[in-house]
Amino acid sequence: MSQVAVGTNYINATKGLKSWLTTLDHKRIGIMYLLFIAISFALGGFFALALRLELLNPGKLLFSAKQYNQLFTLHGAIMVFLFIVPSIPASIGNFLLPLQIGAKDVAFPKLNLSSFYLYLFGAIFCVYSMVAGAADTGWTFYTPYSTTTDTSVISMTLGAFILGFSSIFTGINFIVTIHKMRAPGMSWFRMPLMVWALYATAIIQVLATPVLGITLLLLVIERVAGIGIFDPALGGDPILFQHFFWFYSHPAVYIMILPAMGVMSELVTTFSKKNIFGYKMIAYSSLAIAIISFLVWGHHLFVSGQSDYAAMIFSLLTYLVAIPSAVKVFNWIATMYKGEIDIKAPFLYFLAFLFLFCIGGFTGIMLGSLSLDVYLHDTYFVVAHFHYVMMGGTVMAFLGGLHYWWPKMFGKMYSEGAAFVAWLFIMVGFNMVFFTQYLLGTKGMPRRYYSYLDQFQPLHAFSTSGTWVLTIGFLIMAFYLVESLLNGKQAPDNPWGGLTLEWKTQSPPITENFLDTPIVDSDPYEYDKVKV
Amino acid sequence: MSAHSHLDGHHSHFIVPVRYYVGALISLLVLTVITVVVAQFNFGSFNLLIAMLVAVVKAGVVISIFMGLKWEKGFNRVAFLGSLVFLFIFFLFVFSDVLFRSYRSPLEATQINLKSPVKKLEPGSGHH
Amino acid sequence: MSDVKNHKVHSVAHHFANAGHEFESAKLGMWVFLVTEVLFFGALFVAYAFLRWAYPEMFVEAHHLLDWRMGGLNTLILITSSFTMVMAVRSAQVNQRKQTSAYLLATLVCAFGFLIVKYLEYSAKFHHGYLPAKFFTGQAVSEHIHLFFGIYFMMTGLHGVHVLVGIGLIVWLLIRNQKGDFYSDFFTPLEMVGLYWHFVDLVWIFLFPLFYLVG
Amino acid sequence: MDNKIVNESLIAGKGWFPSDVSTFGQNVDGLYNFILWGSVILFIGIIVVTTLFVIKYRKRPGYVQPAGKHITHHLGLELAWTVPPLILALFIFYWGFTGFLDMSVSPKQGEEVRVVAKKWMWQFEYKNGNKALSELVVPVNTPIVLVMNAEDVLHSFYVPNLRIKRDVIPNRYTKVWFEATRTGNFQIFCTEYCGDGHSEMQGTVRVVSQAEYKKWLADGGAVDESLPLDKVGEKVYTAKGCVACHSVDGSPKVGPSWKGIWGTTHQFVGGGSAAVDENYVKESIYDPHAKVVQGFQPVMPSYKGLLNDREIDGVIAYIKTLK
Repeated sequence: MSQVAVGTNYINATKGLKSWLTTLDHKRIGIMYLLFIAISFALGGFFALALRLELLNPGKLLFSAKQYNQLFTLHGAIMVFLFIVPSIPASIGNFLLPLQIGAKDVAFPKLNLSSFYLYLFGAIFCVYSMVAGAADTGWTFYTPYSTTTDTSVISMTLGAFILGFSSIFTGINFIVTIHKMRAPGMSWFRMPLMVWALYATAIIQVLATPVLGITLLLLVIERVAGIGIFDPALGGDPILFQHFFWFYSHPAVYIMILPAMGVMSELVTTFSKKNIFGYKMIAYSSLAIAIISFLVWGHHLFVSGQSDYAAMIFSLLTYLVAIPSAVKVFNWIATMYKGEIDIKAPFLYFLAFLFLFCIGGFTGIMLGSLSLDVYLHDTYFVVAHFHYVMMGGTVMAFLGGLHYWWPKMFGKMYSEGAAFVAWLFIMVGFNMVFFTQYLLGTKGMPRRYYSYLDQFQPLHAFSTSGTWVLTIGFLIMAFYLVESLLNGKQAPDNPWGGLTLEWKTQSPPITENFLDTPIVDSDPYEYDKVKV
Repeated sequence: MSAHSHLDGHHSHFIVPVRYYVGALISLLVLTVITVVVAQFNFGSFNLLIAMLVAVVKAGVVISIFMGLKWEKGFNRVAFLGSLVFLFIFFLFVFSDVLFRSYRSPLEATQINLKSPVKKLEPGSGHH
Repeated sequence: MSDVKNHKVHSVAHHFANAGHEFESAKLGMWVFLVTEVLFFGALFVAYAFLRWAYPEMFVEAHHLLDWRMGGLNTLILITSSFTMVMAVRSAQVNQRKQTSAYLLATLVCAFGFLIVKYLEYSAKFHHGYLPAKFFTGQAVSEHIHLFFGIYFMMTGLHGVHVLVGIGLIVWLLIRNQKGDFYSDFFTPLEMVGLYWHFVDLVWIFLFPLFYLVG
Repeated sequence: MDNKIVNESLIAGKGWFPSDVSTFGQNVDGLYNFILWGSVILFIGIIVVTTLFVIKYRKRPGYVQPAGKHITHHLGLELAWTVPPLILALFIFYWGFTGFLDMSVSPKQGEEVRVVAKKWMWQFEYKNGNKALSELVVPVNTPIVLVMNAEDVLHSFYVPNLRIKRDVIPNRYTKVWFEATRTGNFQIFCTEYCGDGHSEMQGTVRVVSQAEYKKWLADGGAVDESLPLDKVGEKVYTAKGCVACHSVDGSPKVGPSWKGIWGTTHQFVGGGSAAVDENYVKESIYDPHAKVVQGFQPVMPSYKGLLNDREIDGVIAYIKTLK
């Protein structure tokens, strides 16, 4: 048993900047990630605002074509590598995983801290690329454009390469933590579904990210020495690059969405006060998604000139990966049945996720079908689709999780009223921006266009105006969250009536997480047996 | 309650007898010699097959004896062998594309009646 | 038979239940790390397979430019080093500290031997201009031969970097062993580096025939 | 994007998509509508059920959560929402796959046209040696096979009204085929990101009658002799792709604007300067890299063999008019 003075927690246990920079506490590392992920999101969002502004009219408004290309490259690369891939696992996941399984820390705390510093180190490369003639390749770095353009591709690629290792080390840490650090009695099927989701995510991180690493390394050396594997001028094959790239980047989509689905499972049970419907189905579907996600990357290459056989296989398998996702959605809805639904801010984001992710999913079915994809590929339809899944899915879940665990992280409550207003702005703004882009895509508007035909202007202008509404929503959120840190009401240990282990310790938790190692003797969501 | 069997405090390591290691060393050295000798003869496309077979056997020896996977249990095995499965998937799907796309097909080139669009590398000139 | 008299007693990190728990966790972590390494090198093998498939005649021509005796020698060196490495771990398991150091030293000698041979090979290629396309000045005995040397330098170079990292790790082990850190109840770092070193050996076992033997 | 040939509006069309003039549209548009309406029905179902649950079971004064053990699984229900979606998905796969096969397998009797894509223009070459830039002239109701490759980076050939798209790759040929079902002008886009001029890399498919096509093939698509020179130049400016990189309103694009440059002096990369006159313009068209204006990249391809003398005279005359 640990001896802890009353009022001590992981935040005030030790003081000073140095105590944070050298901390091995998973909670502090999670919070530091959170800070830098928020900064990255703001930066990526700023670029998005700028490039949408440029698209207000056809032709030049503020930026040249080259600057516009750099803007969308930076927006994509920052949002993917610095924000969304680490968003839920590295920040919320780091904070939460040991708490949810009743452990004192992750298995390798020093590795965890080095992951964080690798993240910072990679971020520095990306920022350097930004000031030293930003890359204009798009975040996909397709060859041979990326091997021939004169912008600073190498620093951006090296940045992504290093960020990849940060992600790999987080994945290794989580796998070992989940295998070896569970509290007594916490069998695999007593783990919260968030832990299952993080586990499935970690599997993908460990298996897919090395291939991205080698791909980016090959690209760097291609530029430096001309290895020629991806360069058609030297006898190489640009389609091979696309295979390499998407072998990581398609599973990476599930690195982004799986933890989000984990958050959803937590939110729906807690705010419906209901045991989850289909626990095993949800747990297994996470694993199924993780594995099948490796078999579908070729659906990014339907018109690229890959063989028709490959296209056929990839399309077929793409439909198989859609099923487990659909199963999860149905399970969440069934969970609400006969519950006691408390519509608080986190639950609002649950609803937002459900609404937006379904739209993203249905349009994904269109893109997965071969003949239809030929028409829609590389149009705004694709842009809208992945923003609905990534932003409408992952970001909404991230915000839901942030609001849900905020009291646990900081011991402070935020204003529910302000949260509702921000949510409203975000929902309206998001749909203004991106639903419009579905329409643009069906009309045949190609993506990554600096200028466009006059007839597309009304839709583009409407989409751009939506970005401002969206921005207002995020500004309100930033304001009330910071406000809560300063003047927020003290949070109780369990403000929402959650049953998982993190709610059984104080808010914020002590450095060692629990006074005594918890002993688990029940399933995670037995709301019918336990009354909170 | 298998989840917390690590809490029972028991800690002992299985020590592998030296003869395993010596045996592995000898077989690896012998296999290396075999693969080198075989490569001196031309068996056509079988050369690759033989070389790869020998390499796989050697890899098996290193993995099971030196790395001790033979005595390893449960997940460590699944993890490592699983990685090979995923690597195979990568290989298989990439080749499901390249093998069937008539890449640089001579037939196609004559149909279209065009020279290869690849620039020839001049001897001694280097590229770019 | 134990020559360990006053080793340091290893203290288990606070979040583990006991030394066994700690060891098993570290080992699982190492295996998962090796999984990432398999995919890391594996992707390069896929690239190799692609090039070989696309330019089969060029590979036959090009592989004659490599010296199989050098590659073969390096194979024997690495296999031996794998053996000495595993013996170093075993010696620690039975509390033979001096033997552990001796075996580690032998491994180190092998590693340097490997790099010296590699250096000789590389300098010959540099001399003849057999390099990736941007620096290729050699005689183009076959069209696209720069691709062969591109992938050759990429794969053996990355492998060489792994050897270098391994050397650093083994030196670190030697120092710790001299300080008396390892004994029958604690040899986790030895075991981990050992796994890593065998993996480096494993990669070479495939690189050798693919580049030096079958063109 | 002024001064472009006005292509048939992409917005026009009965459904969501632009009007269909292809043989693939039935499959593609039908599939789109099927998935769309199926999704709308399912989506409304999901939203209605969710809304009902949220209203009916929301926490409120006087509401008591139904007691009893919670249902945590129901095999029938789980099968019901797993198996039918799977069957539906496989059906959709099959539908898309058959359509895709039609697109991939080009008919043997098709009329072949070579397409070369480069930054940032489309070049078409016919069997009889005719060359055209940015404008693909094809006969109606005839299968056309495009054999494409790129000279620099990846591009993608996209004609929305024809429902076709295919990447164009250096070091390899890709093929795409279509059969236009009526005459008209239709928009070509490049849809694989290719750099600064990506969004300007456009063109037109001009579908004409068989008779008109034969005539066009015979006279090599020459510009009408009766046109005055500056009008010839204006036509060349849009039809041959100059518009992708040179503006006529003074704003710099990939290349210098043409507005008001006549008679001025251009400063070149690496020193030197020259007045913009007839010889300079002609040299810039034939050998663009000989003199590169400061602040621009040497990216323009040579138009040697692509423009005849009258067309070059036309361009010169046209530039003179841009004050």
